Amino acid sequence: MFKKILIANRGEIAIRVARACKELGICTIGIYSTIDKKSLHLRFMDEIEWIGDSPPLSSYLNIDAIIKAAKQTKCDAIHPGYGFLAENELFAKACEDNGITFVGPNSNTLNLVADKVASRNTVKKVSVPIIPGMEMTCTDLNKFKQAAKEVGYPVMIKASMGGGGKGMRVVHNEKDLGKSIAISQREALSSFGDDSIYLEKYIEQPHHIEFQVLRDNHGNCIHLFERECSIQRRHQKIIEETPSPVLNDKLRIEMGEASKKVIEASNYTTAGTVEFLLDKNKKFYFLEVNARIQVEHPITEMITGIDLVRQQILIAAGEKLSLRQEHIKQNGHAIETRIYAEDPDNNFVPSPGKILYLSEPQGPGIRVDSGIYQDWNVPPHYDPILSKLIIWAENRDLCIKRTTETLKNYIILGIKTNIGYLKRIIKSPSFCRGNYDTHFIDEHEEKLLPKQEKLDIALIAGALSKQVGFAKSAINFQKVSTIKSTPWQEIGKWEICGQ
Amino acid sequence: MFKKILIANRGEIAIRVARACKELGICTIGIYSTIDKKSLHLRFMDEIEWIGDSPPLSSYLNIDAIIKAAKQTKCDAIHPGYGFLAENELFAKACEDNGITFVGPNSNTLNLVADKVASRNTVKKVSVPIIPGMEMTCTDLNKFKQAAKEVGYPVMIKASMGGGGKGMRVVHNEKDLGKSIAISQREALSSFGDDSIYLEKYIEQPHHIEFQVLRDNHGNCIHLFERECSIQRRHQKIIEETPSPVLNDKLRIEMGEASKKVIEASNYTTAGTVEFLLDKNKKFYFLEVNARIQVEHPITEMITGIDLVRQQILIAAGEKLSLRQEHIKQNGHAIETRIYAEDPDNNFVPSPGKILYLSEPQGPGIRVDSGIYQDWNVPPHYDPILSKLIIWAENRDLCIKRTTETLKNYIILGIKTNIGYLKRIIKSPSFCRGNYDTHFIDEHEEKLLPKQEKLDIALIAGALSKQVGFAKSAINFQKVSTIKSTPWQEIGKWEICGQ
Amino acid sequence: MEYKFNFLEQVHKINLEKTDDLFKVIINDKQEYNISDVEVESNLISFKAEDKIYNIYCYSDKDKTHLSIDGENYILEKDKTSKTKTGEQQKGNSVFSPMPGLLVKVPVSVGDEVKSGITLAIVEAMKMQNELPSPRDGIVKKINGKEGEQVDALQVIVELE
Amino acid sequence: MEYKFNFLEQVHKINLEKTDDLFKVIINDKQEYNISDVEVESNLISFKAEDKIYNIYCYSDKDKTHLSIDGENYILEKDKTSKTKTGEQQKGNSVFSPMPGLLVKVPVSVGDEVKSGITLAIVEAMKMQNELPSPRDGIVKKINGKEGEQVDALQVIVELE
Repeated sequence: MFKKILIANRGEIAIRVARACKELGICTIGIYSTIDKKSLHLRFMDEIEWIGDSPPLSSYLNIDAIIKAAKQTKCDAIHPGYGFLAENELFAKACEDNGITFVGPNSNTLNLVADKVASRNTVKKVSVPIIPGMEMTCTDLNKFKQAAKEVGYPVMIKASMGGGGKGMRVVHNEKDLGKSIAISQREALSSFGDDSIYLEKYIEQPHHIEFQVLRDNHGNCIHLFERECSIQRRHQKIIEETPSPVLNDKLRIEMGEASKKVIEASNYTTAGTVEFLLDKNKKFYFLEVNARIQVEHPITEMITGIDLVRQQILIAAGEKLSLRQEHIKQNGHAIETRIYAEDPDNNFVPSPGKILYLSEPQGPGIRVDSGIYQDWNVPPHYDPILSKLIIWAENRDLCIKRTTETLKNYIILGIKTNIGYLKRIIKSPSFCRGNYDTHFIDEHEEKLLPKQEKLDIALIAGALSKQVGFAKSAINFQKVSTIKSTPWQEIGKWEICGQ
Repeated sequence: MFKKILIANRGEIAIRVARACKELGICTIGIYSTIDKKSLHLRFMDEIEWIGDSPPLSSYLNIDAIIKAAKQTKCDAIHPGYGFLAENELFAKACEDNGITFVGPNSNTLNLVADKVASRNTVKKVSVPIIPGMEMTCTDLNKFKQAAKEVGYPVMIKASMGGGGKGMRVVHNEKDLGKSIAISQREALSSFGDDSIYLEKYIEQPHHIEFQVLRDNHGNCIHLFERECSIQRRHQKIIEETPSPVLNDKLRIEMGEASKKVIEASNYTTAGTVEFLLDKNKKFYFLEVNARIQVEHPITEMITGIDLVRQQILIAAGEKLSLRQEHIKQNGHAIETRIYAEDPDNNFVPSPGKILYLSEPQGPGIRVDSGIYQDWNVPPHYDPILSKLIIWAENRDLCIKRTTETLKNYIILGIKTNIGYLKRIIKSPSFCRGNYDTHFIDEHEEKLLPKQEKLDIALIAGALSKQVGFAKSAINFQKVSTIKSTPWQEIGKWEICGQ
Repeated sequence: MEYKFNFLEQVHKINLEKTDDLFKVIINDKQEYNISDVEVESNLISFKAEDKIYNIYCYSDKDKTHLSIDGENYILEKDKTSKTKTGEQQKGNSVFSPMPGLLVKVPVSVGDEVKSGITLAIVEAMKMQNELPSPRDGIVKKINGKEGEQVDALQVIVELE
Repeated sequence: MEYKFNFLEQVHKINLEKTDDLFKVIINDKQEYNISDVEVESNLISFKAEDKIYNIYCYSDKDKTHLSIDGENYILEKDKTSKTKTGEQQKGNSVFSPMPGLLVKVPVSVGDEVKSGITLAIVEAMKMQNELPSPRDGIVKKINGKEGEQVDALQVIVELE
């Protein structure tokens, strides 16, 4: 087993990985950019290394600096988390060249699955259905035009190294193609350090359903069932659940087996995700392989009881998978809501800044994977994800109720967040019925606007807080002497001063 | 289903019950004593009622006041939680007389299971082994002496209405009997509002193992496996785990079936616990029925996935149990550690007072059932339980590691707690091997003392905090202008001032 | 006692009157509420309004009161009766960044004639690019900031003549 | 800079000397440490001591510094070099309650002759009864507090002659 792992990430996922390492007795090396000097993830590390200035390209995308830090601290492995360099073959290659184990598939496999065209050809061979599209990534507008014509509009432009909706654009006609390509390229470069993009037929009204797979270096492969990820805004998942409300057992088995075929055909190892689109006729298409641990991995952990990060590390260390397909069961229901620093009531403008008050929920069935703390300044340089709320319950109805109640008790003051927005989605009749596809957000845009129903109450609370804040400053001069025998009561008890 | 439930308790269990109610769409009525005006549990209630002064006898043990509150708020049911009036037949009777459903067994059953002698006779009839002891509760010292002689010293004195170690005393010889009886009576009265006590043969080196049972009004009965509760201090459980490291499958099935027999013979309904002692020869004895939801119920919830409080309410409402014995499985491992406001390094003196800083852990496999918040004053009038840390993991080893790491990240400053002490127990070789009985605490007293290994580090941190605290007050006068473009950074960033 | 708050560009007036254990509240001279059982504990304010209990998390700083009610946040701003310059600018003569971030692109130059709605600047924050459109037809008067530089929230990037 | 703390009745002296980015620390004139990478963020203080990182939660009030290190709490008290009266009392002439609670029983009366170790008072807090033993043989001089009353932490209950 590894002795030391460098965790090449920040925020909640760096903490998640650190936990798994500690439970395996592995020392954790954390890295940070200048602005992340006081970030929460560093508190979970045995050693920390500064790797560059705040912009991602200088730090978390800086392969040289990260490899240098790993060598300096004598790490035997690097866990890349998600985003940043997680699926970057150059990074995996740099690890390999320096004798450091990359916790993920090797650089050849990364290359194969990143090359969506090669990947498609591989998948085709094992008879898994694919979406029609371009046969290579390129920058030539004319080739894009031609490919779009062949598959027919609307089409989807995607970042080759992409994920999380970054660099993705739907294009409805040739006129918009050039502009969308430019934007996609810029976003792809800034998000993944690589501006390759490609084009694919756009499937309308689809469900986005993905399967979690584990495969070891010895050829053992299992899937851990699906995640329904159709609640997306601008191709960015924001709510995921498992089991999917639209799969039946037959389809579930078919898609699970297809996932394993894809993974095996790519000679993929460690943890990976096979993404599918499911159309309204319940026909599924292979979309892509996500060669990393995913943001939404916890819902799979909740219903299978398998620690995916632990498995990922065990496999990277060369161990044989001890799990067998027949032992993996779906137990209960899980929903993840992603808490973002953004303002849903104002076109989702990012909202970095200081967290003035924080109270995270806790209790039965509640898991919070968080990267924040009260008084911390959320920096503007990175992804707006603050934390993930993962709820488990015996069944979907209960899970929805529990998620709703829990979101009400997730308090972040100081910056704008999407908590209220998430609550409105979860409570919407379509979501409750399990009747939604990837267009849910667009179709419900109006209904998801804040109602400000409690504005009067807010105004009353605001006024009272001012009034009482005034009284509060007077508390030092006011002795409470009635309950003499309990001194702490004197400190804590005070009443609203009369006018 | 009920419309409104009054929750006749405080702290974490009141919150636990409120969550279950909300998920069932039931309105929650909270009660509070004078000193509990700002307690956390009130934040989870739809309505709140003051029921008396701070001492328990005036408030949480005040049957009239509670019934009055329930009638005033038009509740159709009362959930008693644990402790206080949870197993008080007079309280259950008062509910029945006022047309309010008591969420628990009816007063006749409570009377039967509270009367440990009648209970023993019932159990005898269905061929479940019992511990030899007195045939009735009484206050006559001579009868105690006689009974003690018959079963032989050491003997155990117990509160009839007891639980949680309150009122329990081991007596090794006749000389100490009188004094112990007096203490037990006082504690029993103050804890349960009833001073009946009785005597039983004391089984040496036993494991305390209990089985969770659910039974509906229609005669359907299931057990949800065991909880190992042998880590006790003064007969007060402090750490519980499931599965028990000492049971094998055969014994587990035998004891599970015995539990159901006991519950059925007592015509017991809702959720109950059948407690056994298991001696060193793996022979088990019926101890008593706990006619309430127990402090340690969450570990059963973690490994079975069944929400026990929800089931308890459903059954009280007359619903049929939808769970079948064959569907209940033990999945993974769970450990609960009880966080108390007490000073383990100073003879476990209670430590009420103000919580100056609080950071509760969170993440995969971590559940915190908490009744506290930062800045709250823990009152001296009630049980010192602050919260419960419940950890789930795939297996016992991992669960122990996760518990250890999580306790390290459970920060409560201002009052003394047993967190360090719990960590020392969990890390001890005997606990890790699963090799312990109810004498663990006594036998390891020396080893569990704090080592103060990090005293130098504490002194350094203390000195640095003073030094830096000085610098901190100067921050208002110091403008940080280097990174002009990120205003929040100016607020958050500051450096140690030079000397 | 009278309080004024700004919420979503509207001013709201709250009148608080204390009588024994009750507060009588009048909002915008219309809506009346009877408030009782007011409790405050560090960041929680709780009260009963028309028989319903509210537990509201609250943080007040100099200019803003941040509130969380049942999962929905409200930010009440101190009413500054005189209209802010920013508000003016937003409507007419300039484009500013709604949040701090990286100025990715300014596709116009001083002197350019621009149409309403055309992109005057692209700002990136938290990996999302935001195109800032021109509020009206006009001519570019001044550009503040260079591509690749950080910009503040509310910093004016392009001014129109 | 020199700091003194009282921990478990012992005084500890800490010398802090700052040189560039390092602190040189000497504890009780003996143990030396080199401390680097000191960071403070609200209630967390972190530093590197001899190549190991420590993240320590910390709350300081007037008299005490509360610390949590790897799950173990340390309370450092401000050193008050003159011995407190309480300390004296504990050793000799009286019995006091170690915590706030309910005075359940005082089984002695003024003028009673008592032996060392005999119970002078029973105080109940958080449902646990604590018997307070006489520190020595003596005669009861004064009893403060009645059965059934609340008592403060460190309140003297029984004084001996």
